[in-house]
Amino acid sequence: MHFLENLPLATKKFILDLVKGACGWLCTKLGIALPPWAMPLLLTLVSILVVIVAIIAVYMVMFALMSVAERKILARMQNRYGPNRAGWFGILQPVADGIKMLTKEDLVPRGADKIVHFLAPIAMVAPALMLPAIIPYGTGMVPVELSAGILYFFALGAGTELAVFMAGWSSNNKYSVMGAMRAIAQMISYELPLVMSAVIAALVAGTLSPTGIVEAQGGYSLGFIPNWFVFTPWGFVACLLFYIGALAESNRCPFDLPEGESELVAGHLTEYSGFKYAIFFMAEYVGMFAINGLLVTLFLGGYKAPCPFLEWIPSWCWFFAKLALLAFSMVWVRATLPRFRIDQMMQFAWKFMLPMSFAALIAAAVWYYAGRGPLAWGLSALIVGIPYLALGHFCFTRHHTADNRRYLYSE
Amino acid sequence: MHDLFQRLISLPWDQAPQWFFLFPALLMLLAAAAAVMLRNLIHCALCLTLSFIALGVLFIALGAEFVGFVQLLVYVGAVTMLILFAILLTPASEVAASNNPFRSFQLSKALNAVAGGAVAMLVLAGLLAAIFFSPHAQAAVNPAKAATAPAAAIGENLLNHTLLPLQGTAILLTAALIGAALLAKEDKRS
Amino acid sequence: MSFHPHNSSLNEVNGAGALDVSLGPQHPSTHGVFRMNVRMEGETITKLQPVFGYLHRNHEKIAEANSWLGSMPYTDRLDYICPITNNWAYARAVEQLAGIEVPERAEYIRVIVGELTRLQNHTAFLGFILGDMGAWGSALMYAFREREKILDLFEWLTGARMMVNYMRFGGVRCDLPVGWLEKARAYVETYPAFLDEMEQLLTGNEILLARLQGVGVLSGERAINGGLSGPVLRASGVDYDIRKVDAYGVYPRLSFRIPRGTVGDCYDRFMIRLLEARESIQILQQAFAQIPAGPTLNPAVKQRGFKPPVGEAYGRIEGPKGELGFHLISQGGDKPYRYHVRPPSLINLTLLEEMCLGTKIADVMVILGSIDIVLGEVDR
Amino acid sequence: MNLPGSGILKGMAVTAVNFIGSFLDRAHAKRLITEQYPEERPTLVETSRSFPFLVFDGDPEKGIRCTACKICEKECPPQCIFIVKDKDANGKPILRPQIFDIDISVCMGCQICVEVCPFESIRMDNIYEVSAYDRFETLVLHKEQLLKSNVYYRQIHPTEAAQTDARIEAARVKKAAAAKAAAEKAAAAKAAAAAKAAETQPEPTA
Repeated sequence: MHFLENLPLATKKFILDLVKGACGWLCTKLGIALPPWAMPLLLTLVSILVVIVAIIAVYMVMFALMSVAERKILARMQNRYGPNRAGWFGILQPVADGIKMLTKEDLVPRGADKIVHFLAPIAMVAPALMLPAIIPYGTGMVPVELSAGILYFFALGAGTELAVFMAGWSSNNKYSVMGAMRAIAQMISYELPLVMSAVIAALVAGTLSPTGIVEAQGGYSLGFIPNWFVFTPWGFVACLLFYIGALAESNRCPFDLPEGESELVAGHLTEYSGFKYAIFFMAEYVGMFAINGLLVTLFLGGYKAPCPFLEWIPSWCWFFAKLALLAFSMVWVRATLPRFRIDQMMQFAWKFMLPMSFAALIAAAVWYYAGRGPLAWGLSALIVGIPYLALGHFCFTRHHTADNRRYLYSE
Repeated sequence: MHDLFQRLISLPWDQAPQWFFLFPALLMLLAAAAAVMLRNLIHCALCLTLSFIALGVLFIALGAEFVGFVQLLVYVGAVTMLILFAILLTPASEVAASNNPFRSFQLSKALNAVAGGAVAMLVLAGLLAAIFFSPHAQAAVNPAKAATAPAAAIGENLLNHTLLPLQGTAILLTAALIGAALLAKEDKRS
Repeated sequence: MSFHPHNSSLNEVNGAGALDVSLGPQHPSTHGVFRMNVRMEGETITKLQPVFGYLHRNHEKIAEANSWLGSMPYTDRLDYICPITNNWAYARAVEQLAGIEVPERAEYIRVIVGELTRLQNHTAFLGFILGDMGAWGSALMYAFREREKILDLFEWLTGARMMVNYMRFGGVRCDLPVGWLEKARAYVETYPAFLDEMEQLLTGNEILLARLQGVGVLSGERAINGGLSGPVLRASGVDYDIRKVDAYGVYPRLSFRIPRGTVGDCYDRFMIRLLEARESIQILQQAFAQIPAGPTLNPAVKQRGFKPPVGEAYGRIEGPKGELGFHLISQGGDKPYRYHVRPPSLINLTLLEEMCLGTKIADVMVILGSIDIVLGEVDR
Repeated sequence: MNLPGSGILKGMAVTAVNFIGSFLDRAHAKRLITEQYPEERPTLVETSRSFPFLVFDGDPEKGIRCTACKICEKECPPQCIFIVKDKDANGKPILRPQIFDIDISVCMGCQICVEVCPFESIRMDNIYEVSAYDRFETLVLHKEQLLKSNVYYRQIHPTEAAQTDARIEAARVKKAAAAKAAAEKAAAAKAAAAAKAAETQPEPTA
C-alpha cells in the first residue's frame, strides 16, 4: 500500500531520472559540455510538463467517464437503461461522441463576430484547465504549491464568465445574448457566497493555501470522527452554500439558466456546433470537477481518510472517491430538481445565500474562540440555525407552500 | 553543427525568465491601445479585459501573487462584467455616438486630443512621483520584504495599522450600496 | 426584424426598449410546432401573440369528404395523447344525430377506457410541465413508464397503442378480451401508490412551488368569458364538468367528486390534475365492479354506408383536456355536410397572452405547459 | 411549518429509490420496463395490428378470397388501396383482382377495410419491420406481397381466425344446405313434373 501511495510521485521521479540520464548520456555521446544551470532548468521544465500532461490526462479521462456515467446514472434514476450500445455497457460512448463531434460541420453564423466566436471556446477551456493546478490530490501531491491558492482559483474562475459572455454575444442570436446576460448575472451573484464560504474555511485554517487547509482538517475527535470542517455546524452550512454556489458556477441544474433549454434553446451555446461545442462541454465538466475538488479540499478533508483504520488506502484514492461522490450528487440533483426562474435565482443568492454565509462566518468565529467544545458547538449551531429558519421562512415558505392551498370538491 | 549547438546551449538561458515580462507588458500596452481605438464598444471592453489580465500576469511574474490574483478577481471578474453589462443595457443610440478620432480628423477634435493627452501625462507623472518618492512605496519595493507571505502581511497591515480607514471604507461602500438599491427601487416605482 | 447585438444593445428594437423574439415554431418547449411572437423588456413579457396552424392537416374538410365511419380513425389523431376520448366524442355526436342507443356494457367500457386515458393524460401532464420547468425528465419518465402500461392495456383491447379507432356508432368495436378486466383492475390498484410517489417527488419541492405558485393567475370570470373548459377552468374555481352537467353515459351511476381550485394559478392547474387522477381511480374501481355482461354494439346500426337522418347535432364529452365537442350537420347522405371540432386545447389557448403578460419568459413555458395543449388538436 | 428544503430532500429520496429500484427490478415489470428491441423481440398481443394483407386458402392463385368488389377501396379513409378487376381471355370481367396494391406509407392501420369486407378476404397483419430505403416503390405492396395464407392468419390471430373460419364454414354449410335444398326442390319439382306427366300421360295411352 505504501507503494500505491507513492506511485504518482515515484512515476514523476522516474520520468525525471529518465530524462536526466538520457540527457547526460546524449551529452557525453556528443561531447557537449552543459553549463551548470542547464540540467536543473531542464528538469524544472520537464517536471512542469509532466504535471501538465498528468492533469490534462486525468481530467480528460474523468471527463470521458463522467459524460457516460452521468447519462447512465440519470437514466437509472429515470428508469431507463441509458447508453448501452457503444461498447460494453456503453463504456465507449464518449469515443463515439468525440468522433461525432469531430466530424460535425463547424457552423459559424453569417452575422457572427467571427473572431470572438472563435476565441470564446479557447477563453472557456484555458482557465478551466488551469483551475485543477492548486488542488492537493494526495499527500505531497500538489501540482503548484501557492500560498494564495484559493485566491488563484477564484481569480481564474472569473475568466469563464468572460468566455460565456463572449460566446453569447458573438453568436448574434437573441437566445445567445439572453443566455450570456443570465450567465453573467448568475456568476456575479454566486461568486459572492462561494468566496465567502471559502473564506470561512480559510479563516479557521489560518491559511489560503489548499494544502494548509487540508492539513488543518487532519486528526480525529473522539478517536473516530474526522476533524473535517463539514462536521461542524458552521462548516456544514458553509459546505452546503459552497456546494450550491458550485452548482451555480458550473451552470448545472437547478442553475442551468444560461443554457435553459426549455426557454432559451441552448443559451450561449445555441450557435455552436461540432468541436467548439465539445470544447465548451469539456470546459464545463473540467470546471465542475475542479470546483468539486476545491469543495473536497475546503470542507471534506481533502485527501484524508474518513476513519483511522482506513488510512492504509492511498490518500489520492480518498480524494478521487470524494470527488466521485460529489459528481454523483450533482447528477442526482439534476435528476430531481426543476430550474429556478431568473429573479428567484437572484433572490436566492442575495437574500438567502449571502446572509447565510455571513452567519456561517460569525458562527465559525464563535466556534474558533469558544474553544471548539460542546459549548462552541451549541453556540455556532444556534448562530447558523436561527438565520436558516428565519431566512427560509421569509424567502420561501412565507410565499410558497403547499399547505396554504384549499381545494374544493363538488359532488 | 556541433559547435553551433554548443554555443547555443551556452547562451545565458537561465536569465531568460527576466525577459518574459516583455510579453505581458507588450500585450497590456497593445490591448490598452486597442481598447481606446477600436470602434466596436464590446471589442473595446474585451481588449480592456485583456490588458487587465496582462497586468495581473505582470504582478504574478514580479512575485506579487496576492495582488495579481486580486487584480484578476476584481477587474476581470467584476469590473469588466459591469462594464459589459452597462454597454449591453445602454440604448444603442447613445452608444453609436462614440467615434473613431482618426476617421474624421478635425482641428477641434485634434485640440481635444492634445488636451486629453496632456491631462493623461499629468496623471501619469503624478502616479510616477507617488511611486518613486513616497516612503511607503519605497519600503514596499524592497523585494526581500515583499516576498515573505504577502497575503499574511497584507492582512496584518490592514487589520492592525489601517483598521480605521478600512472600516471607514467599508461604511462608505455600504452606504453606496444602500443608495444604489434605493435609487433602483425609486426608478421602479415611477 | 433584424437583430444585431454587434451594433446595438439588448434594449434596442423599435426604440421602445423592447426585444422581439419569435419563440417557435421550432423550439424545445412549445409542445410541437407552435409559435409565440413575444416582446420582452429584459426578460419580462410585454406582448405575446400566439401563431398556430403549422400542424394544420385539414381534418374537418377531409371528414366532409369521407364516410361517417371513415372519420373515426382520423379523430385518433386530434389529441394523440388521448385518442380514445376523441373517438368517444365523435361517436357521441353521431349517436345524438341519429338517435342511437348504446348498450350498457359498451357505456361501461367507454367509461373505463376514457378514465384510463384521463389517468395517463394527467400523469403525462405532470411530466411535461416539469420538463417545461427544466427538470431533466425524471417526472416525465415516471409518467411515461405508467402510461406505457396503460397503452399496453389499450393495445390488448384495440390492437393499437395510440391510434385505436375503437368506438363505433352505438357501442365499441369489440368486447373486452378474456382477462383484460382483471389485469386492468390489478393495474389500477397500483396507481394510487404511483400518484403518491409523484406527489412526494413534486408537490413539496420548494423550487417547483416557487415556479408555479402565483404564476399565470386566471380568475374564474375571465376563464368563463374566454370559453375555457376542463381542468384549466376548474383550477380557476369554476364548478363545471360535463360529466356532471350533461350526465352522459353511465356517469350518473358512478359517484365521484369534481375538485376545483381557489387561486387559478399554475399550481392549482397542476394540483387539479393530480386530484382528478385520484377521482378517476374511484370511477374506474366502481366501473370495474358494476360492468354488466351483454352486447357491446347496437346491432341495429349499420356501420358501413351509415346514413343518419337530416339534422344537426353537437355532441360533447369531458375530455382530459376539457370540453371536446363535435358539431355535425347531416343532409341524409353518407357523408357529413358540415363537420366541426371544438378542441379544448385551442379554446384554452385563447387567454394565453392575458396569463403571460408581466411574467418572465421562463414563466411563459410553464403557463403554456399548464394549459396542457396538444398541437394535433389545436391546428387539426 | 415545513423546514425549508425538506421538499427537495423528499424529492431526492424518490429519485434515489428509483435509482436503486431500477437495478433491483430484474423482471422488468415495475420500473425498468424498456424493451431492448433488436435483442428482445416484443411479444405481440393477439389483437395487435399493423397493415392489411389478403387471405387465401390453399393455393395463392385459385384460393384467393378477394372478389375485387372494391368496397374496401371505396371505404378506406386515406384511400390507399388500388384495385383492378381481372379479365379472362375474352375480356370478360372475372371475380378476382388483377392488381391489388396497398400503399402502406399512406395506410394508417385503422382496419376499416377489414370490417367492411363481405368476403373475409382482407385481414390485419402484425408485422412491424417494414422500413425501406425507397418511399415510393418499396412501400407500395402488390398483390404478391399482400397474399398470405389462412394458415398464417391462424398463427397470428388465432381467436379471430377461428371465428372467421367458423363463419365461412357456417356460410359454406348454409350454402351447401341451400344448394341441397335447391337440388332437392329441383328434384322434387322434376319428380312432381314427371309424376304429373305420368299422371297426365296414361290417359291417352290408357
